[in-house]
Amino acid sequence: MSGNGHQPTEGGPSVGVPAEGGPSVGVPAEGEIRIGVYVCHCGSNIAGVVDVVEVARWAGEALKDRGVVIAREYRFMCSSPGQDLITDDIRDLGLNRIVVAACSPHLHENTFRNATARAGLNPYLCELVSIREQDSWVHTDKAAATAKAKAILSGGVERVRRNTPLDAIIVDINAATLVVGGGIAGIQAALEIADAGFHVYLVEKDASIGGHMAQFDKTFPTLDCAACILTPRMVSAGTHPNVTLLTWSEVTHVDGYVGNFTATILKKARYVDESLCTGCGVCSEKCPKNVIDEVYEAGLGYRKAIYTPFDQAVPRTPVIDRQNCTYFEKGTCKACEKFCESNAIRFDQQDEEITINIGNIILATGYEIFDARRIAQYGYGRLPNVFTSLEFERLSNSAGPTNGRIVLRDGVTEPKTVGVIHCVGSRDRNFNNYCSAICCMQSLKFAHLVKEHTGATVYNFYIDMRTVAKSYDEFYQRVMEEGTLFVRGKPAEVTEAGRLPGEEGKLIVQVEDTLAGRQRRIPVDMVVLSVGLQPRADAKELATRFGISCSSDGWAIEKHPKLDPVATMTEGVFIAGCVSGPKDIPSSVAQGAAAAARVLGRIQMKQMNLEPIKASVHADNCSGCRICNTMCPYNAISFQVAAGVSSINAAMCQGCGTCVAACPAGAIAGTGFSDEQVLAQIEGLLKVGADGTPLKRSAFPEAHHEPIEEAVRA
Amino acid sequence: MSTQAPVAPAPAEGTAPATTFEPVIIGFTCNWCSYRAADLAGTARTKYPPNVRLIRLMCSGRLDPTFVLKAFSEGADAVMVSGCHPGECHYIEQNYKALRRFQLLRRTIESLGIEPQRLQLVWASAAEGVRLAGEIARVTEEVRALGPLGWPVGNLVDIDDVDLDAAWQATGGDAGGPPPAPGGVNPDHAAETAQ
Amino acid sequence: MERITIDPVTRLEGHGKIEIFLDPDGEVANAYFQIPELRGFERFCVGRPVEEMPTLTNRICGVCPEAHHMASAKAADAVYHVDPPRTAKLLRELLYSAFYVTDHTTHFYALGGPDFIVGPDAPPAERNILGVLAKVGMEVGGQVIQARKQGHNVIEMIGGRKIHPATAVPGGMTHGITEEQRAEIERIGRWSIEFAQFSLGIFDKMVLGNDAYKEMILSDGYTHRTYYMGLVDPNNKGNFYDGRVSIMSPDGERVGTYAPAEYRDWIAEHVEPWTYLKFPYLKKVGWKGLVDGADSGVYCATPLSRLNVAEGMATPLAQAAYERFYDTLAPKPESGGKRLVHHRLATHWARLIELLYAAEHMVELATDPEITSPNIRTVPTEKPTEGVGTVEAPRGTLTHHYWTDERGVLTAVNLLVGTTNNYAPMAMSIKKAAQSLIHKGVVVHQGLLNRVEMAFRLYDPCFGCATHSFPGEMPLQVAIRNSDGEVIEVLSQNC
Amino acid sequence: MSPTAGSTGGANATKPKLAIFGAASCGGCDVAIVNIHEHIVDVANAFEIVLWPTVMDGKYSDIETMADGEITITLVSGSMRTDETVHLSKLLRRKSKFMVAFGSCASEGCIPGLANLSSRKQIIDTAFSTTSTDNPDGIRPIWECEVPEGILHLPEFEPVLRTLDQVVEVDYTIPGCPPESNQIWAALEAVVKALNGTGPLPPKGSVLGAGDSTVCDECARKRDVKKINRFVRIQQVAGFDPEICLLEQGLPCNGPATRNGCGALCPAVSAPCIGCYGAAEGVIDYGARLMSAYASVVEATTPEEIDKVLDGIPDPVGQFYRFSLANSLLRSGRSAWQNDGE
Repeated sequence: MSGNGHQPTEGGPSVGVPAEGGPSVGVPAEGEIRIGVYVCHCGSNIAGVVDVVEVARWAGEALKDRGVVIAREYRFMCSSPGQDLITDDIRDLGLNRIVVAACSPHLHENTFRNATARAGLNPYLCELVSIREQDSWVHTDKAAATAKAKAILSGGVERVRRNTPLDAIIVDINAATLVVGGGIAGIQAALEIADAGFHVYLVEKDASIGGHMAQFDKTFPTLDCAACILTPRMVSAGTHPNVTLLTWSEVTHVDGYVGNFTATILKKARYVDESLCTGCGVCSEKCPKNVIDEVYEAGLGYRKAIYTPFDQAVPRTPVIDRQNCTYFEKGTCKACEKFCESNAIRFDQQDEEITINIGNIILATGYEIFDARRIAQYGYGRLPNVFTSLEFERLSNSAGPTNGRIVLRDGVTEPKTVGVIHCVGSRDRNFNNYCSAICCMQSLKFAHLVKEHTGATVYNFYIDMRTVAKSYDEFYQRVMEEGTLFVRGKPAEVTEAGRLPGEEGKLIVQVEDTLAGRQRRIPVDMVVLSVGLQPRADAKELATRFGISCSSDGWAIEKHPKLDPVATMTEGVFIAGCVSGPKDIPSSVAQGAAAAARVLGRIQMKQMNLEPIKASVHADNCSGCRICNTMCPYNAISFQVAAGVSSINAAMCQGCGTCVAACPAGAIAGTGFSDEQVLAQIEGLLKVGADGTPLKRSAFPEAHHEPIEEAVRA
Repeated sequence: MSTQAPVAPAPAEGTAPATTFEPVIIGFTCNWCSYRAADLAGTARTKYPPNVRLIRLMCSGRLDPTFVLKAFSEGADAVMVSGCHPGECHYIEQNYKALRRFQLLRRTIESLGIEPQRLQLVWASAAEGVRLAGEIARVTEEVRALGPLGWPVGNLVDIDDVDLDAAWQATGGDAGGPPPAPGGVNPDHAAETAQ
Repeated sequence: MERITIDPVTRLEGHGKIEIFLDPDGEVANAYFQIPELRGFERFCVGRPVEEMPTLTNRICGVCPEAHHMASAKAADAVYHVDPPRTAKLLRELLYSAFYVTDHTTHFYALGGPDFIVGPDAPPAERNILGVLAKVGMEVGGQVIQARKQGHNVIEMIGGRKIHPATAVPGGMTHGITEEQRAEIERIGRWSIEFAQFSLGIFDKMVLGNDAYKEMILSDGYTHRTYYMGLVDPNNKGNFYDGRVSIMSPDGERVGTYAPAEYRDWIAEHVEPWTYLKFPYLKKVGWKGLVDGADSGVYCATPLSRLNVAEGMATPLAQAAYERFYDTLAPKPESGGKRLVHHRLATHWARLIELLYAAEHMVELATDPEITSPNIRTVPTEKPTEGVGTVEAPRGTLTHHYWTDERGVLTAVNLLVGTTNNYAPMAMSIKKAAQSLIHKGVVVHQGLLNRVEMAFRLYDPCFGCATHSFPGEMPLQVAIRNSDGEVIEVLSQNC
Repeated sequence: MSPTAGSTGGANATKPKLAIFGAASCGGCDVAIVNIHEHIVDVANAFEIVLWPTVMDGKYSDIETMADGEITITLVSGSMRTDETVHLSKLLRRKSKFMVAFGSCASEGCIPGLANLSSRKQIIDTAFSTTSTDNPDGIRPIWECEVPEGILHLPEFEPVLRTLDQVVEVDYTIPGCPPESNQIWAALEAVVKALNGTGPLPPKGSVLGAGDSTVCDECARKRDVKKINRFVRIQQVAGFDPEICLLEQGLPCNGPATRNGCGALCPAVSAPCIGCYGAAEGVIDYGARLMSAYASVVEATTPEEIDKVLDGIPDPVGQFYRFSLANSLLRSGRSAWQNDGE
């Protein structure tokens, strides 16, 4: 049903038929502005509250002197007959500006721009103003809503008068791609692109690719061995002809814009010549210096001063840990050099800088685990038998420090009772509000592994059990059937202060069992903290380096959280895996592939159109004051010393307009949202008062009477 | 009528007696956050007073203080500037520039006799439709309480009954006076002279 | 009642207008001199930071911005209780002396000169600078233009700009001068000394050599016995930039000498509803209306006044001219002891003596060893409060008085501006001129014009200062109306 | 200069007529014109000067009797402060082909435009109740004042000071307080050329005698990227590096927003540009531009830090609208129009 009982006449022009005087057909006179206004009912979505018929009538009459030649209302402007109204009028009435009053530009701006273009008019001469999301859907007072619709329309009309034809900016796409981060997401992305026949630079800061997944033993819910499924991928990444693997390396600087980036990569010295090293591993064997492995073994095991992080590492080439190498400390030893048959050791090797040109970038830099020490009452770091999930992964890993034996810190005793605490550092106002997504499943996996390896009693302390993905809940059922005990409640503390019989020598988990509705003290031998995921410490610097934005937490922000989850606001920079938030392995892999698909799409296009919403400097008006030079986070603004003026690289410009607003000389113009357009829209919006009548204005006071006669004569 | 019941209890809107002053407020929104928040409020049918009229900018960093002063000079009772939360700008850090300009502009309009509450800054992410609606309601009520600003009309050049063209002819001047500005003078907008 | 309106052409600018009312017998009943303009600096300077005042108050007057710049800077120094380095003071005074040279030169040749050199009865068409040049020769004209040009160059060298200088700030100056500039300024100074002497020569030859003029100078119509005001140094010698304000009674008695900050004990401003300009008067004597004599608080502050309050000039050549001035016009002292000249037309002569002093002083300053020192700023350390700054503007003693909050932002402003001092005397001169020339309703038109404009011009009125609106000099136009107020005749000429 | 022959006919009839008229002004503009020195003769040759009160004769009645548009060019300096100046500006507009807003007062209100921060009553009350004013009865000027002999008229003080273009249509603007003399001659020369057909007539609305950029363009100081973490007031430091941009040294210099043409005289003597040449080409509101520029380069992120830096500008409205308040978008403070005081 439409507003005020008006029945819209389907298709045909209802009101404001061509303004008398104005030519009914044909091309507009030079400079003449001829605007067509189209008010959408959106069924009853708009017409139910806004009197669209009245709005169209008003526009046809009140805005005639503002260039409105025709004003129509129609049931669904986005329908093809609706769009035809526009295209026909452009042809028949010689319209050169279009204003559609309907839904949000974010829905249908392109629809109407395309319709405009089909009729041979530049699409940017069409404006879509929202009288649905911003009016009919949020107001109930019909009169007020109709008045507001008139104001919004008036604003659109004034704005469109100042619109100028714009052409998309075209740039070439370099087919090479940079993937940052050698975890499973990055590896997946790299392989997808490489397999498609395009070159990839895969940069990893550690000595080997593989990421966190390489540290795991089993993966939920299928319990297949992480190494078994990951290693083949690592190897093909390491051997793929289209992949240049750059481990022990970091991206230090990025320049350029979509299709044409330049990245500077710091390749840290390994002190081993990769071209000669066979990866036999004898150097590590002979190295006399044992070092606690904080990274791969999570501090539970040892490595040598020259080492490959783990057996399946890719590449096999070891690195010398300069801080702990006896030679670098004392200038003697060189055991590795002595025993290396291929003479690959290079103590004099230096860091080197590599510069590469690429067209697109995929960031798959992953996450860090929450530092359990921050929750003192759980005693991690103080109570020896409190472990983190990562430590447990290593304990349970057959290739781990205990060869898969789950034991207490003493390295021998098997636990009889184990408590697994969920949501450590997650869903907690004091630390991270968000859910880390993987902890529930990982905790269930731990429970299962403890049972399997030790037969111990396992308690899982959880707030809510979240097992949302395929076969996840089945796994939950299975673990329950295996006899794991589930206590719903967030433990208040873990203590060794036993006071009841049976508590001495144990860790006591103090928890309110919210199902039983009582406080419980549960003695266990081992506590596993299922710590959450958090952004890498350097996430913010990373974001700045690549010109993307991240939330206050530090997770990278997607171009659209639902509709464009692997793209960012910066053209040509994509994200995959945990860099944008906690994810399990399947999602990370899916995102790696998705990002790769986006990049491949770009590569296939060879060229790309950029939105022509750009800023540009009028050199004649620029005084070279350099106020604008610090305005651009994308480094699109540079100062031309010779000419003494600033200039803007259109392709790098993202169109935010901050420099336009900052220029004290008014020398920077911004297309799409020019001063003229915005100021005109302000005027338009304020031509209509709250009651729909013209806004009432007073004049500045003036002297009461004209000067006396003799003053004039003399 | 919209097909479903309002999701939120309607604020003051409509309930106020006809005599109450209805402020007209201009709201500047950022394309990526607050404008989307407004869309979301709409999709969720979250009701708020109809007094705020929104203008979409790409970023709150685009906000030129000229826009705000223009709005006041054109009769707006208040101006609401909104953008992404600090640290969440889609253009990385531009909303900090908006914040600085806002702070300075607010000092200046205060010394011009405009109550600071007539210029408000609201952060709203794309997800905060309800928050935005609430802020609009709050600002509207604050301004309603302040009463109208009603800045007088400027730039009315009163040239009496003088017919300049006649004056030209009278003295053999070529009609029309000085040649028009390049690109054609746009009579109805001062900004046209820009560039 | 018949009314005569003497209506300046600058009526166009809303500047000054004279209304003469005749009684039924056609005798002058009263004459009103109105200043119909106000800009309100006292109001809108409130809220501004004190360091801006030297440039803001420049805009009070484009004819003597240097005077306001200096008075304001001195007031700002006082607000911060800071004493600028000696070099800064020297620079300010040097700029100020150069300004005096240009200003006095312009007035004598373009404005005052015509009366004497061309002659008061010459047709208006010739009574202007061109007429003067015709009389004294074109090359003098070149020198006049050069004097102005050079003066403005010095002002720009020190002040940054030819008009509305920018360099005086609380605690000193923003920038100094180079040795090259100093040398050039010294050269200009020496040139100016000769030019001043040459000008005095012209005055001797053309004016004092002409008995008719002498008679006119001494005539009663141009004589007022009022109090006199001016700045003097510790030796009671005249000074433009600094010193104490001294008051001389019409009888040659030194009524008192006070520090500028005490001005309110000595001066008050009377208000009339028919004009925008206030009438300053001596508080201790009191406001008796527009009358002269020892009982009336009316005083005058002009070159003549400054000579009258001073015991002499601080430079040798000017001192000699000073003595000659009094030997010629006031051989014997007043009862009070000091020799005084009350003949207003002698102001022109006094102005030339000041021109000579300014030129000599320029050279003194330009040759001071410290003038090029880089030490030109003292950074204030004390909390800003209140301060008064006074200089001698060419058209009278100029005082700026500021009050600030602890941030140095102005909370109140009082301005006592040069020309204002002479508002009352000018009004008196006008009335006197009218009375002496209008009898039984018969108006000696041309004479009236001449007399009135000459009465005016000697004060070199600058109502730009006074009302913060009246620029430069004041052309006159007399409209004579019959009793119905219709204009029956219009006479006009420039002063 | 010779006084005008009759304004109609005569030998001068063929020469274009020039009028120079000062409204509420300080006279600096007139002095600046005189300071074109020898060129003043060229002006006298090129034009028949029908009106220049502060320098030569002229009869108001002559203007009255002229035909509409008879004066070729009228230069108006000064602002619209009384009903009389408003009225006379309208008359001159009627009589002139080209109306030129000459100098800051006429084009943007200049320093006296700051009066628009107060009401007419506040301005007059202040002027007539200063500490040294002897005014026990609180006398104020009266537009029509009765004196024993009759009625005296004073032009009425306008509640809001206006610029020339807010009163009449203006063809050209020559900015500056005052305009630099070399620029004055350049502008007049252009018009002269146009009139005798040897040059193009500038488009209506043009700004003459100035550049299209801002003062930095002419400033010799070295400029780098701007990062301001503190604004200093000129008396707070002993001096500034003569080589480096004053704004970068923390001194609020208006150069970046102020139209060029003056030759950057003030920064050259370590004084900040105070903005007398007005806004750059196409800029609608000078103050808004400068505010935006300053704020953009302030190095602070929290409201508290930002405020701390901004405290270095104790008088924002004075800093940003020193010369241009009267022709800014808002034109005045609220009290100027809200409580006229009467």
